[in-house]
Amino acid sequence: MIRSLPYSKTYGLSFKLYIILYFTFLFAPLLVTCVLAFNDSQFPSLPWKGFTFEWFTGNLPERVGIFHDQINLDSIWVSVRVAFFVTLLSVSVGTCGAFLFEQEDFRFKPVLYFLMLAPLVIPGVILGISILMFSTVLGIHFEETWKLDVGLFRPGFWLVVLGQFSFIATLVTLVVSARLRKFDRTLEEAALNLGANRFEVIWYITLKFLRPAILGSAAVAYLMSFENFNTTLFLVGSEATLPINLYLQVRDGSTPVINAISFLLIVGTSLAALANLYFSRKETQ
Amino acid sequence: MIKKILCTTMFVSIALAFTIGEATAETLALLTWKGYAPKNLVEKFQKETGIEVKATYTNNEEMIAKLRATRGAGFDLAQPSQDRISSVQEKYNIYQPIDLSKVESGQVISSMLEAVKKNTLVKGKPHAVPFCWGTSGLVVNRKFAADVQDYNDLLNEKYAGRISYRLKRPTLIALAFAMGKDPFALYGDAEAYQALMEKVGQAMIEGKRLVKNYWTNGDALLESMRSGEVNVAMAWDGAGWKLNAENQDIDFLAPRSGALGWIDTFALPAKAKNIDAAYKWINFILRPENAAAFTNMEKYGTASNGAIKLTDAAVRGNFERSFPPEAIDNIKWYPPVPAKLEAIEGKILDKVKAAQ
Amino acid sequence: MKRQTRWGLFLFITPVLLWLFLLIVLPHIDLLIMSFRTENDSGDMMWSVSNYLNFFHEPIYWLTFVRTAIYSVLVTLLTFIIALPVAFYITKVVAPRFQGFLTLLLLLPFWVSELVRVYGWMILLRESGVFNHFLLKLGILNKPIEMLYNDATMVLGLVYTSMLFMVVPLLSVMESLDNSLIEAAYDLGANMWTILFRIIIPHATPGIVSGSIVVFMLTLGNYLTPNLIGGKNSLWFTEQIYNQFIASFNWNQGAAFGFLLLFLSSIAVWLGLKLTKQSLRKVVQ
Amino acid sequence: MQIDLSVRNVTKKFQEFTAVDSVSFEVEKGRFFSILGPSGCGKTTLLRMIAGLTEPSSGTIEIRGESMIGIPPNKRPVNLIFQHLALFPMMKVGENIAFGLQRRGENKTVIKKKVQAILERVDLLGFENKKIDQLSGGQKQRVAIARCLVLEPAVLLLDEPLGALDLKLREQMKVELKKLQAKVGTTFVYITHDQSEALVMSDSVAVMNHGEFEQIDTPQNLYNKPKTPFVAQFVGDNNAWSGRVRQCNESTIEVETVDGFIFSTKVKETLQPGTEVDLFLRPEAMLIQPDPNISNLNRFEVVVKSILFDGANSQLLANPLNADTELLIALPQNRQYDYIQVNDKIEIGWDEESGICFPRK
Repeated sequence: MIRSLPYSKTYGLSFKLYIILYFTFLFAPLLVTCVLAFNDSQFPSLPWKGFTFEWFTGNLPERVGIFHDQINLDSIWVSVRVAFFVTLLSVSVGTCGAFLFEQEDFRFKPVLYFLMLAPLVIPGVILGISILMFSTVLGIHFEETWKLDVGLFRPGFWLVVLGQFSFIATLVTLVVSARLRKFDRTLEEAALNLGANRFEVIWYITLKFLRPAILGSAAVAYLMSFENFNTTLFLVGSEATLPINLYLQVRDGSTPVINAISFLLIVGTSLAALANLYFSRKETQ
Repeated sequence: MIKKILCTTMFVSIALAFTIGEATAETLALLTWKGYAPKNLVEKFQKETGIEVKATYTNNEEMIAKLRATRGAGFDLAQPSQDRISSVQEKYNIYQPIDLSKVESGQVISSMLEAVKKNTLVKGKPHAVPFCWGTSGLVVNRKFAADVQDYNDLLNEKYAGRISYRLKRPTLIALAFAMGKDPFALYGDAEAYQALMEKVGQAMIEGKRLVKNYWTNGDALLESMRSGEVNVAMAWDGAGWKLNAENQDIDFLAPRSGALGWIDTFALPAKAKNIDAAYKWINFILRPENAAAFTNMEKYGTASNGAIKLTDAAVRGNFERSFPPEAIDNIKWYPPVPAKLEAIEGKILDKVKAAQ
Repeated sequence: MKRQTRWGLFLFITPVLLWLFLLIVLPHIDLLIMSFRTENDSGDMMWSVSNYLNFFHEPIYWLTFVRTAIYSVLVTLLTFIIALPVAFYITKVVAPRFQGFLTLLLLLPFWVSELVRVYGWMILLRESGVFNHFLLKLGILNKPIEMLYNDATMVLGLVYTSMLFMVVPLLSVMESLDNSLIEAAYDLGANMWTILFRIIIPHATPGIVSGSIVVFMLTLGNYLTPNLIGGKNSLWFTEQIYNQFIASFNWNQGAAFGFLLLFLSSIAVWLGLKLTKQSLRKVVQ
Repeated sequence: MQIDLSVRNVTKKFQEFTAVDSVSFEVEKGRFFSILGPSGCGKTTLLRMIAGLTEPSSGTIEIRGESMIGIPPNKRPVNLIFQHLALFPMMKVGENIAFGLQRRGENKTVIKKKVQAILERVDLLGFENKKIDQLSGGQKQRVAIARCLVLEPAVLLLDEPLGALDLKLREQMKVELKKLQAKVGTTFVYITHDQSEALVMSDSVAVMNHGEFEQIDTPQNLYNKPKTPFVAQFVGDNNAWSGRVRQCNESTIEVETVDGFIFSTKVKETLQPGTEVDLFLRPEAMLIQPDPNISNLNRFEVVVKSILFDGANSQLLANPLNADTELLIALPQNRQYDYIQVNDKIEIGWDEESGICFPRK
C-alpha cells in the first residue's frame, strides 16, 4: 500500500527488491560502458586487463585515444554546433508558437494547432525522408530553372538543423504554452494600464515570467538535438553528428574509444542534470 | 551571476562555432571505406600540402545514396568500386569525368588503369582511376573448420552458429558461382538473373539459422573471428591476412569456384568543391612509398606502380600463400553492374533478412 | 489597441507558418506525391499505385510491417507494466525525502544518447560480453551463449530505450492522485487489485495514454535498436525504408513505405485516443 | 446499553513525537460522539487508528466487543468520511455508493436496491448517474455519507467533513447531519476543530490537546463546567485574568488580580492563600450596569474601547479602569444598551457563581 497506510513486511521488501532490480536494469549498461573505458584491452569486453587512460589520451597507431581522434572530435563539434542552432531556432519559434496559440485568436487556429502537434505523431525517420525528398525537389527545381545551386537544399549541416528543429520546436511550444497558461493576464492589463505597449508588455512582463520554461525547454532542446539519430540519419552530409558517427563505429565493430566517448557523455550529462536540478531547486526556494 | 557566466559562454561558443567551423584550413572531404585513409598518411599529406583530410567511412551502397541525395555535392572525392560507377552515373549524374592529365599516370599500373577507364566510360569519358584491388573469398579458422573449400560451406550444417557473411550483393554472386552458375553472364538478361538470384536467396533462407550474424563492416568481422565467435566467413582477403598475422590458424582462402575480384577507385563527385586537393590526394596516395604503407597496413593490393617492391615480404607471402597460380586465373572480376539488377538483389536480400 | 494585437498576431504567426508549412506540410505532401510516382521501363517517371501494390503483393514487406506494429504494441505494453510499479513506488510508497533523489536517478540514464545505451547492452550481452563472462566464471554456463541478435533482446532494448517516456507521464499523473482516494477505497473494503484497477488506473489514464502514444511512436520509428541488437532476423519497417533509399536507390518505393508507416502511427494514435476517450490536446498537456 | 466503540490506552508514537498519548474512551450505540481539538492535537491520527489506516503503538481498540488490532481497514466494520470526502472522480454517484457493496460481493440486484434506498434517505434520488464534479458541495457531502452508510458500519467516522464548505452551508449541514444521525441511528465519531460543530451536534464531546483527552462530557458541561484551563479557553469565548488567592473559606475564595481588582468566586477545591490562579469569565457572565440591589456581585468599572456589532453575538471590547487587560463583554441586542458609546465609563458586575478558577501549574 501507500506510505500513509500500514503494510506487511513482505510487501515492502518485495517492492524494494523490484525497485532495486529496476535500477540495476537501468544502470547496468551505462556502468559497464564506463568501466570498460578504462580497460587496457583492444576490445570493449572482459576480462579486465588492467587500468589505463590510453583510450582518452593515447596517440599510437593502434590505440588512438579520444583526445587525439580527429573524426570523433570533429563529430562532437558538429553536434555542438547543430544543437546550438537547433536550440536557438526552436526556442524562438516555439515561444512565438506558444504566444500564438495561447494569446491570439484567428481563423483556422484549431487546424494550425493540430499541425503543430503533428510532429509528435510522425516517426523521426519519416520526418527525415520527407524533408530530404522535398529539399531535393526544390534543389533540382532551382537548378533547372534558375541555374542556382542552393546548399541548403541538400543534405548537410543546415538541413540537419532544420530537420531537428522541425520537431523540437513542437516540444518547446508545448512546454512554454503550459507555463504561459499559468500566467495571470491581469498583470499584462496592469502594465498596459501603466502605459506600456504590447511589445513592451511582452518584453518586460510576459517573457520574464516565461524565463524558467524557456530556459528549461532550451536545455531539453539542446539535449534532444545532441542525441538525435533518426531524423539526422537521412539529412546528414559530409559532416556527421556524434550519434551518426558513433553508430557507424558501433556497427563496424568497436574499440574502447567509444566507451571513452560514452564515459565523457555520461559524466557530462550527469553533471549538467545535477546542475540543472541544483538551480531549479534554488529557484523554487 | 552564474547565469551571466553561462550566457557569456553560450555566446562565446557561437562565435567559436562560426570561426572554427567555417574558416579552418583547406580541407578535402573524402567519402571512402574504413582504412583507406590511414591516420599517418593523412598526417603526412597535411604536412606536405597543408590540406586537412576529413574522411567519412561508408560502403558502396551508402556512397551512392549519399551522393545521390546531395546530387554530387558535399564531398571532394569518393572511392566507389569500379563496377558501381557507370550505371549510377548514367542515372543520377553524380560524378564528373576525371581529367587523366592531372593524374600522374606513371604511378598507376597501366593495365589496371585501362580496365577502369573502360569500365567507367560514360558519354565517352572515363570517370575513375584505380586505387586498390582485392578479392572477396572465405576467411577461415582452420582450427575449427579445416575442410572449408568453397562458398557453399557458408550454408554447411557443420559450422552452424559459426558462420558470418554480409547481406550484400557479393554474397549472392558468390553463392551463385558456388552453384556452378555464372551470374556475370546473366547481367544482360534481367529475368534470368532474377530467377538465379531467387534460387540463391532461397538457399540463403534455408541456411539462415546457421548464420551467427550478418556482418556489416570489416572491424566487426575481425572482432568476431578473433574472439572465436565466427569460424567461417565470407570476407575480403585483406581482412583474412590481417587476422593471419595475429593468429596463424586463421587465413584467407580463395574458394574453389573463384575469388571475386574488385577494384576500388577514385571518382570526383559532380559538385566537388576542392578538385585540386582531390587530385593532390590521388597523386599522393598512389606514390609508391605511400601505397606500400597502405598495403602493409590494410593488406589490400594497390594500383600503384612499383609499390609492390616496397611492401613487406609478409604481404607478398600472404598473396602467394592464398593464391596459387590457378587460383589467380580463376578470380572473377566484377563487370559494371547494370542499373536494374540492384533492385532485384535488394528485394531478395530483404527477403533473406526478414525470413525466420 | 486593435491594430497592435493584429501586429502581434502577424509577428507570431509568420515564423510558425513558415515552420509548419515548409518543414511539415509541404514535405509530407511531396512524400505522398512521390509515393505515387514510379519509373516505367524506359526510365521515365509516371503516376502509378505500383509502389503500394508492391507492398501488398510482397509478403516480406507487409509481414515486416505487421511484425513492427505488433512488436511496438508489445513493447508499449511491457514498458507500461514495468513502469507502473516504479511510478507508484516513487510517488506513493517511498519516504518523501527520497522522492527527488529517486526521480533524478530515474531520469539520469536518459540524458545519455540512445546509442550509448544500446551500446552498453551490446557489451553486456554479446557472446564475448560481460554477462557471459560472469556466467562462465560462476560455472553456470560451460560455453558462452549468444544473447544478442534475437527478438527477445531487441524487445528488451526497445523497452529500455523508451522507458523514460512512460515513467515521466506516469509519475506526474500519480503525483496528482489524492492519497485519500486510495485510503477511502481501502476503507470501503477494497483490496490491492481492486484499488489498482478501479482507482489508480482510471485516474492515471491520461498519463498512460500519453506515455503509450510516445512509446509506441518511438518504437515504431526506431532504427538504431532493432538494427544494432536485433540481429539477423529482426527486420524492422524503418530498415525497409532505409534499404529502399540506400540499397535499392528506390526513393519512390521508400516514400510509399514511409507513408504507410505514417498512416499506421496516425491510426494507432487515433485508435488509442478513441478507445480511452482522451483528446490529443488533453494528452499532450 | 451496548458499547459500539471502546478505546483503551491507545498511544501512537512517530519516532520521538507522541501524537496520541494513552487515550481511553467508550461510545455507546447510537451516540454522536465528537472529538474536539486544535489542529495538530492528534485527533486525525486517533481516527485513522480506529479506521485501521494507522496502527497504534500500544493500547486496544474494540468495536462491538471485538478487538481490531491487526485487522486491516478493509475488514473493519467502520467507515471513514474523509476530510475532502475522497469521492472517486472516475465513477458516477451510483458507482461510488455501490463500490463497498461490490467489494463484499453482494449480488447485483441487492446492490441496486440498497443504493436506491440510501440515495432516497440522503435526498439524492435520481442522482445515480451524475458525475461527481456535477454535484454541489452539500450534495457531495451526502454522497460521501451515503457511500459509507450503505455498508451499515458499526461506527461511522467523520474527519472534519464540513471543513471545506462555506459558512452558510456549514451551518446548514450541521443541522442536517444531526438529523440524519438521529434518523439512521448509526454511531458517529466526529472530529473537528470547530467547537460550534461539536457542541451543536454531539451527545458527548471529548476535548483533546497534545495527544491527550482533557475532558469528556456533554456539551453543556463542557461549556459551563470546564475541568481544565485549556477546555475553558478552547470551548467558547472566555476572558482570562491571572491573580493570587487572598482568602479561602470552604468553596469561596477571594482573588486579587494582577491589575489590582479583588473578586470573590466559587471553587471546587480548597486553595491555599497565595496560590497563583487563572480566573476565567464568559462574556455573557458580565452584566452591564447591573441592578445596584443585587448582592453577591463582583463589581468594577471599565472604559469602552470599541463596540463590536455582530447581531446577536455583539460584544463590547473594554479595559478595566486604569488597567490594560482586554475584556470581551456580551452586548445583548435588546435596545437596552443602545446608549453606550466608545470611551464611556460603565459598571460591570458578575456573580461569584459564574467565575471559573484554576490554580496555575
